Amino acid sequence: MSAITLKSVKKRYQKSLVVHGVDAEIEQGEFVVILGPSGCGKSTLLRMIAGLEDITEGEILIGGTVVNKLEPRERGCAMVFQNYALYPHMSVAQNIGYALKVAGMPRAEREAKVAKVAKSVSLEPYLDRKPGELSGGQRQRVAMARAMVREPKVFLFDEPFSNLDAKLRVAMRAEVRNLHRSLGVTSVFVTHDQTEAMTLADRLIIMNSGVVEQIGKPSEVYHRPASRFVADFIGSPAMNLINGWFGEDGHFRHGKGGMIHLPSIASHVVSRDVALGVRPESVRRVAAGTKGALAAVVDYVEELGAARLIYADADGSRIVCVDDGNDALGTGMPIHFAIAEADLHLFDNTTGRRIETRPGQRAASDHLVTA
Amino acid sequence: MSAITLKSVKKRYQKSLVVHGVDAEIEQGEFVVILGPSGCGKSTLLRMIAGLEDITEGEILIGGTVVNKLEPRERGCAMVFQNYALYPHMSVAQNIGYALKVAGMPRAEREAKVAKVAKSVSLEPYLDRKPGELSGGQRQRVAMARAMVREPKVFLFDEPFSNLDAKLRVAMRAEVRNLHRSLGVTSVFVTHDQTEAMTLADRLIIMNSGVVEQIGKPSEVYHRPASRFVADFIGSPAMNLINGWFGEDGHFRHGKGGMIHLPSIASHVVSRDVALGVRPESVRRVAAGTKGALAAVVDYVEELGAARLIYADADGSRIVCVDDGNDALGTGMPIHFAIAEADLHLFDNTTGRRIETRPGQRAASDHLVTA
Amino acid sequence: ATKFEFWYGLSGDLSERIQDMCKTFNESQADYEIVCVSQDNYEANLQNTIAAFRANKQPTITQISDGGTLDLMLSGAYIPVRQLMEENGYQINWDDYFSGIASYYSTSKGELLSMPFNSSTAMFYYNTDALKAVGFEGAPQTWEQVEKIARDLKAAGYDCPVAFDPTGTWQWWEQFSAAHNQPIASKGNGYEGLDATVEFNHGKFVDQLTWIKKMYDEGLFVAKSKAIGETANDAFVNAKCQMSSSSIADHGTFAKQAIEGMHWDVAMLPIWEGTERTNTLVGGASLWTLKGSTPEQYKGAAAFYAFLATPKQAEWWSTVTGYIPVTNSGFKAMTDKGFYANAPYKGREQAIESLTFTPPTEYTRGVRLGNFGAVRKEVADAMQEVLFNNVPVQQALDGAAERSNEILRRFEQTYAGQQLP
Amino acid sequence: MERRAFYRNGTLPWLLLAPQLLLVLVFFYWPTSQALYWAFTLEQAWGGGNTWVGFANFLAIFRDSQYWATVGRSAFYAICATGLSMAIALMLAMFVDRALKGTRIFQSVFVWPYAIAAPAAGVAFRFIFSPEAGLIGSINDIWPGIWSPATNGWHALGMVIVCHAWLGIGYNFIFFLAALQMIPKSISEAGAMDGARPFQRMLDLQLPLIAPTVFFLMIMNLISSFTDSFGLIDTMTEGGPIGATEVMVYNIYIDGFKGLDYSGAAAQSIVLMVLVIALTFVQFRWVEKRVHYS
Amino acid sequence: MIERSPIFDFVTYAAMVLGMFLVLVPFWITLVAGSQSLQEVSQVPLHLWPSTHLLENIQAAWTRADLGPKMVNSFIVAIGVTVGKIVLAALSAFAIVFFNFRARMLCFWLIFITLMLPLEVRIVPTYSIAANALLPFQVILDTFGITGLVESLSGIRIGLEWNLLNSYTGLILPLVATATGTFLYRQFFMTIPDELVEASKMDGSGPMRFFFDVLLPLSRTNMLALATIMFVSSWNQYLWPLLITTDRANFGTVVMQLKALIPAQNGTPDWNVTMAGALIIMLPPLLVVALMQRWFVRGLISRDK
Ligand SMILES: Nc1ncnc2c1ncn2[C@@H]1O[C@H](COP(=O)(O)OP(=O)(O)OP(=O)(O)O)[C@@H](O)[C@H]1O
Ligand SMILES: Nc1ncnc2c1ncn2[C@@H]1O[C@H](COP(=O)(O)OP(=O)(O)OP(=O)(O)O)[C@@H](O)[C@H]1O
Ligand SMILES: O=P(O)(O)OC[C@H](O)CO
Ligand SMILES: [Mg+2]
Ligand SMILES: [Mg+2]
Repeated sequence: MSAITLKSVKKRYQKSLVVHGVDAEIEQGEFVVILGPSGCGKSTLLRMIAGLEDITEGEILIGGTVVNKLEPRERGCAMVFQNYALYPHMSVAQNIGYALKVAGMPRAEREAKVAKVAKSVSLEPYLDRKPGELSGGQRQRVAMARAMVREPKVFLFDEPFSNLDAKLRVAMRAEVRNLHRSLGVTSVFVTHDQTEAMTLADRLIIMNSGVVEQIGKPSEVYHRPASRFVADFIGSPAMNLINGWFGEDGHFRHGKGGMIHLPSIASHVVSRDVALGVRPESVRRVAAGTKGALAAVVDYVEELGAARLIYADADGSRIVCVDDGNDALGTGMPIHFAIAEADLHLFDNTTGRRIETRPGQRAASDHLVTA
Repeated sequence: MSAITLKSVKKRYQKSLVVHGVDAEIEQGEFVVILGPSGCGKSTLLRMIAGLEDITEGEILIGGTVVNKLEPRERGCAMVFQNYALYPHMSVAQNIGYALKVAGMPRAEREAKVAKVAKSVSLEPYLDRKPGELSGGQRQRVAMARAMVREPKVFLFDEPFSNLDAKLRVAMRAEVRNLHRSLGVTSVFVTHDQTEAMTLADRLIIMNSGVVEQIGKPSEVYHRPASRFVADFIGSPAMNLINGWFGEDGHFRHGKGGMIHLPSIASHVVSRDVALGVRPESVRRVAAGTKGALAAVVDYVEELGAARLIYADADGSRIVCVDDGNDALGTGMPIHFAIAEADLHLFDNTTGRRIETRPGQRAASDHLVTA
Repeated sequence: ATKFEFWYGLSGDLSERIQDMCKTFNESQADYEIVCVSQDNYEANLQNTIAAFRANKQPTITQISDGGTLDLMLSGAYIPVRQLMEENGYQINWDDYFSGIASYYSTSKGELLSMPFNSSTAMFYYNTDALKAVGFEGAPQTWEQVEKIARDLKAAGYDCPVAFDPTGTWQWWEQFSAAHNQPIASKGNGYEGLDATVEFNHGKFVDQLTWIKKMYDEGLFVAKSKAIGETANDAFVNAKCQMSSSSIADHGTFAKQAIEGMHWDVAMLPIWEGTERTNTLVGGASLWTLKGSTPEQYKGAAAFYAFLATPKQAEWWSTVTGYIPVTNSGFKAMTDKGFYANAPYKGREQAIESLTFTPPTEYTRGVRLGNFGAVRKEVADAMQEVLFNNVPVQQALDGAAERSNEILRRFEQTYAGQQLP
Repeated sequence: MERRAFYRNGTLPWLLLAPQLLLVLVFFYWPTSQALYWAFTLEQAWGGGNTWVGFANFLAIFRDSQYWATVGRSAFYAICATGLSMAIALMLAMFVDRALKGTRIFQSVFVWPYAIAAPAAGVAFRFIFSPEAGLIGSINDIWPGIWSPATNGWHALGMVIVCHAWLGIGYNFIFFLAALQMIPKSISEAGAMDGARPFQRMLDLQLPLIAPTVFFLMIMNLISSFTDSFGLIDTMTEGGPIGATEVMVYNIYIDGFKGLDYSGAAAQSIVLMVLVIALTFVQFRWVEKRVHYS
Repeated sequence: MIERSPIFDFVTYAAMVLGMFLVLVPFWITLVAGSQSLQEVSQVPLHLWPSTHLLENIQAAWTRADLGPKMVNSFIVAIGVTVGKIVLAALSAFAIVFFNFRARMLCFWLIFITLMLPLEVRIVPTYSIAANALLPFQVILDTFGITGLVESLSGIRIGLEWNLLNSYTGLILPLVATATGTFLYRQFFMTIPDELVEASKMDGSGPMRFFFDVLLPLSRTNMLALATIMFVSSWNQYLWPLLITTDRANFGTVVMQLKALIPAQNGTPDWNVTMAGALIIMLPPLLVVALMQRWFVRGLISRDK
């Protein structure tokens, strides 16, 4: 039995539908991250699970029970809010213990429990402080302790790190991971930061404008994006997506007269309006004369330190390549790329969905794309 | 003659010295980025150039003239602020034209100029809107147009992209670059985002607590960080910095009894308290038996999509490695690394400065570090 | 024409009469124009006059009631009327003024400081229909009679035998004391020095208030005032209350306002059996000429006073209001004309009778107390304490006396070293 | 953080401030210093002069049991009016803050009393409470004489207090509502997740979080009960019956303007000023401790 | 809102309706009584529904309290005070917030303290200043012997006098100083980001230019809020006009006339006329508040503490 089941869950505000019927199963103990651009409905979905928002249509089940009509307190979820939502007038101990107090737990028992939880997130020295006297990371920890103390069936996180600075974020990420590892509680985590999502998730739910684009493991999502949106959204720098169509001759035509010979793929998709995708790190620079190399012209170069990004123009289509070379490269200089066919992705521009071109997954292949 | 010259510029607020005597020359048409952690005095320095802040000590020259006593408007600088600082009650056109209006330019001439500048940053359709009705990127463009319209001698930018989301930031970065390329105006750009800094700068000024740590080209700064601070600050994931000391036997001792044999370097620095630095992407995994490999134990792994980060423990020192392997790796598993000696950096922990171990620059070398 | 101002403390019907009078004056000559401004009541007029004086914006003439006389005397802010009239060439026979009136407004040497104008005294009004209904003919002369009539009226189903204004210290305290020759304050009611102390907490007023309280508790006296929603005068003219005590000045107003078919009459204040009636105090107000005007304006003021003193004008004033004529000759002339012989003016002569019933005694020539308005308020509060809060009479009056004396001492200290003129 | 963008200009700020400073000096500081002076002298009503008496005026009022009665009455008035008004306003604000459908209409109406002049409200309430007419008068028809603000001091005081409280509802309501709306919604949501029901959330979360506002309003109401009561009392009871509604301000007016005892009134003014200043300072000390959400 | 307990919702509505009742009753009674005839209004218990005599009662009240000219006066005073306050407060707050000079906090406190001591507690001495607003300067000249000096030199005696009693100036001027307004503006000005000031500096504009081009347009809503508050409070002034107008006929305001409307003059308890009068006197500020509700509430909120 799944821990959480979403059955065609919809949410409508006044006239506008912001969640368009989401179906998903979240397993017991799983760490699921909902990822998507701002405004896509992530928070709304999470809040419907929490019971903070009415469900317009569909059903949500937690532990097998339909919770649509249950109050938040009856659902057994705990939530960590973006701005922590700590009670500013209560001490850390009171913040953590409030849920227990409301539940009517005797004082002694409550205090013991608060102390235990506080210890587990290293908050003991601060139990008597008010939230205002804590640093961002400490507050974050109080918010987590407050969620943990209730021993909920489900943890919900709504962009819990978005108010932290970059270094702290990385540290808190590790803490959440450890927490999940040690408690094993089913968790749903909302973020729009893909690094956070990739590094934390057992499985990702990628949303766009209220629609689920893909559900899968981080590597799956990265390596086999189910839609053009996912391909573009995941990965930085973003995947090169070249719009074009396949002729009967097995050539992919793009830009201002560009042609790439792709017979094995072409058979699937002759004549459709498609986008050919390749990750910048899968684009390799080759010497000028290399057989089948894709000729392009350097647009500009961004130095990243460890590597550099080469922005180039191949017959009117922009190609970005991650390069760790060291040679001087200037605007307008010719450059040549090679791309392994196995690294190619294909998307139908009309539906936005992926077109599967080979049955297996990411097989190592050195067959070079030829122009 | 330099466009801007800073001569031992100091800034004191009440008691605390926040800029400790900065010397720098900025060439005509150069794009200089001031980079440093929050609170290090970047903005203060920029604002002293702009004339928004008194100069406590030292001199600033713009175009060869000492400007210490000049009002902002007399210095010929234009500034783009972090939160844009657009006049909320004025339309885009009025915002852009305000400086001209203050300067008493006739209406017709002003309008023509505003239209021209608006066109150059593609703002024509929005000229009648108020800033509140614009997206972040559009506002950013208005702020730039406002700076451009005055045809200043110098552009000053104070973290102009920090309020934008990641995608827009990348796009605006390109726009600023193009702008600079086409106008060729001397620019000083403050940021604490290293990607931004690396990709934009002709030269970087790296600051820390009011002190300039290094001035140099991005690649210089990346490949030959002048101080431990710079080494740690530049690059993500950050450089591995292993504290230790050199014995007379040519071994580097670190952590809980770790030893690395580094005879060529050891000669420079016997017995000093130093930090050995190596970038995560320069740490290579090697097979278990490889000669001279550094043995470590996996701590945890972060999946990044394109690659993964392996956090490992080598005799009590943390080593991070960028790895594009695909094999299953779990906590506690043994792992082996190799590091090219040429990729090593050495810093004096007492002064924080770099210790130069070889005369030349970043020579390709395959001499492996051996334990 | 020279303009000058005259502020007065009357309102309603009486205010309109003053306006008539001012109009007559202005029309009677072309040299001066008097501007008459109502300040609502005597108290407000005194306060506003003071405020204006301090601000140098005072009128040339102001009307100050009996109680404010000492405040004016010590103010140094006035020009004695005698001096004014002499300087402007008017011959006035000052001796012609009723001695009770003159004694109130004159210095100890007998110099009249202000122009007597609207003089009155307290009277007892009664509804003859109601009294007849319980078999009483004529005017009640004694409080014993009043009590008996009240009881009979009550028995006969009259809700309100006597209207009692609990703020009406003037008729119920001061005039009561005068009629019974009781001291209001020591030192001849203050005439002999600023160090006088009040005397109302012993003597007949204590008994009187005790009696009033008894009557009130039995429902024979009914409290009527503005705060309560109906004044005693209104209750009387509407025949809701059958007896009341008020100024003779209201005689004219009553005549106008009494409901149709109601018969009423006026008498001197009752006295207790076995006591000797003495004269009552002159009430109303006099006109003071303030410093700070131009000689031209003073000429105008003098002309105005002279105009008031003309027999024709004095008679008109007495006719349209209930105020009495202020001179012996005036009174004689009107009596001779038979003015008092018939309704509606019949009965008003009793006010003069009351005022002149005996020659003024030490305690009936007037009251010379500083800040007397504040003292009146203390007594009014004491009367209400007794009536509404059941505070014992002696205790209430003692408290009021103590505070009144403090007021007097503060006044004495404020004008330390000054002598009564 | 402290503002750091300033203009530097020697005379301009003084020019800008001059009109207001002049007015304040002439109409506030001068009279106040005058009052201070009078409080130590006996000032003749007609302005003929005065004599220095030191602290005698203060001793006189402090010795006067009636003055203390006035002080006590003011305190009673202040506490009752403040308590009543704030309790009602707080309740209304809490319910309006729930933002149920149609709440906006209620919200607008609740502000209205703010617009009404105290004397105007006084007149209206005087009618409502008038024993022989109006609304409350009806009970005198059932039990004659049971309601009599003209003779019963407590009735009169109660009537004025109710009116004062009513007048304050609008102002208190706005501030309470603002304070409640400043509480991030997520705090309530966190409370809901923690299992607290709405009423419990009001008690445990909202109320403590608006404590600074409660305190601020308490002080403002107390101060207003010293000052705004004037117009009310003057139109409703004129301080009566028997001074039962004479609060400190009204007493100053009665003694000074009506009783012509300028010095006594000045001394009372000084006492009142000290009181108001003290309250204000207490308030400032507290307001510093604002709740910070984040 | 979380939790949709119908019972709690019901309680909420019930409480709000009760509150509405509480707030509206005085208004309603005023309207009802103001529209009844003398006979109707004297009935006990009162009929709680308006009758048809509103206009004639208003007419009666209008003439009895002479409301025509008083209305004009009230409007002159309220508008004068409102405009004055808005202007002075803006100027002062601008100086205090945007200029760095040593005495700025002192000036702020000098103005702010006046908030704590409203007119009511310093009635008597204030009156004498109204009689001669230049008195302080005269005293200063006298104490420093300048009067004597000038007199001995030129033979002219300096007598500064500016009487404000019975004048619009007197009704308006002393009320124009405004701690509340200055405070409100200060609070608002402090929310103006530094960068906006700096941007305008970079654009070359000086302080006054910044004030007019940027600050004033930006504070429009605050100005409206302030205007509402100020209009209401100056319309509702009672004690001050009571004190400084001995000439009620020409300089009285409507609120002062309320007392004149209370029955007692000739014994007829014509509360209907009184209430009709009260109604028209209440109306202008009520309308202003009702119409400006949005800004007014915002303004009060930022007035904060
Ligand atoms: N109470 C509401 N009324 C109307 N629309 C709303 C409401 N709350 C959210 N929305 C809309 O629903 C959409 C989804 O909002 P949601 O907060 O779920 O986005 P999100 O994915 O969490 O975005 P973010 O990353 O910015 O938090 C948005 O377009 C938002 O404007
Ligand atoms: N007006 C001021 N008064 C006192 N200290 C100040 C002032 N302005 C800045 N500082 C201090 O000077 C130091 C440098 O500030 P600055 O704003 O230049 O930092 P920064 O490098 O721009 O940081 P950030 O990246 O956060 O903008 C900080 O420690 C700051 O606290
Ligand atoms: O009503 P009057 O004018 O007779 O005056 C009554 C008393 O004298 C007032 O002090
Ligand atoms: Mg969200
Ligand atoms: Mg900065």
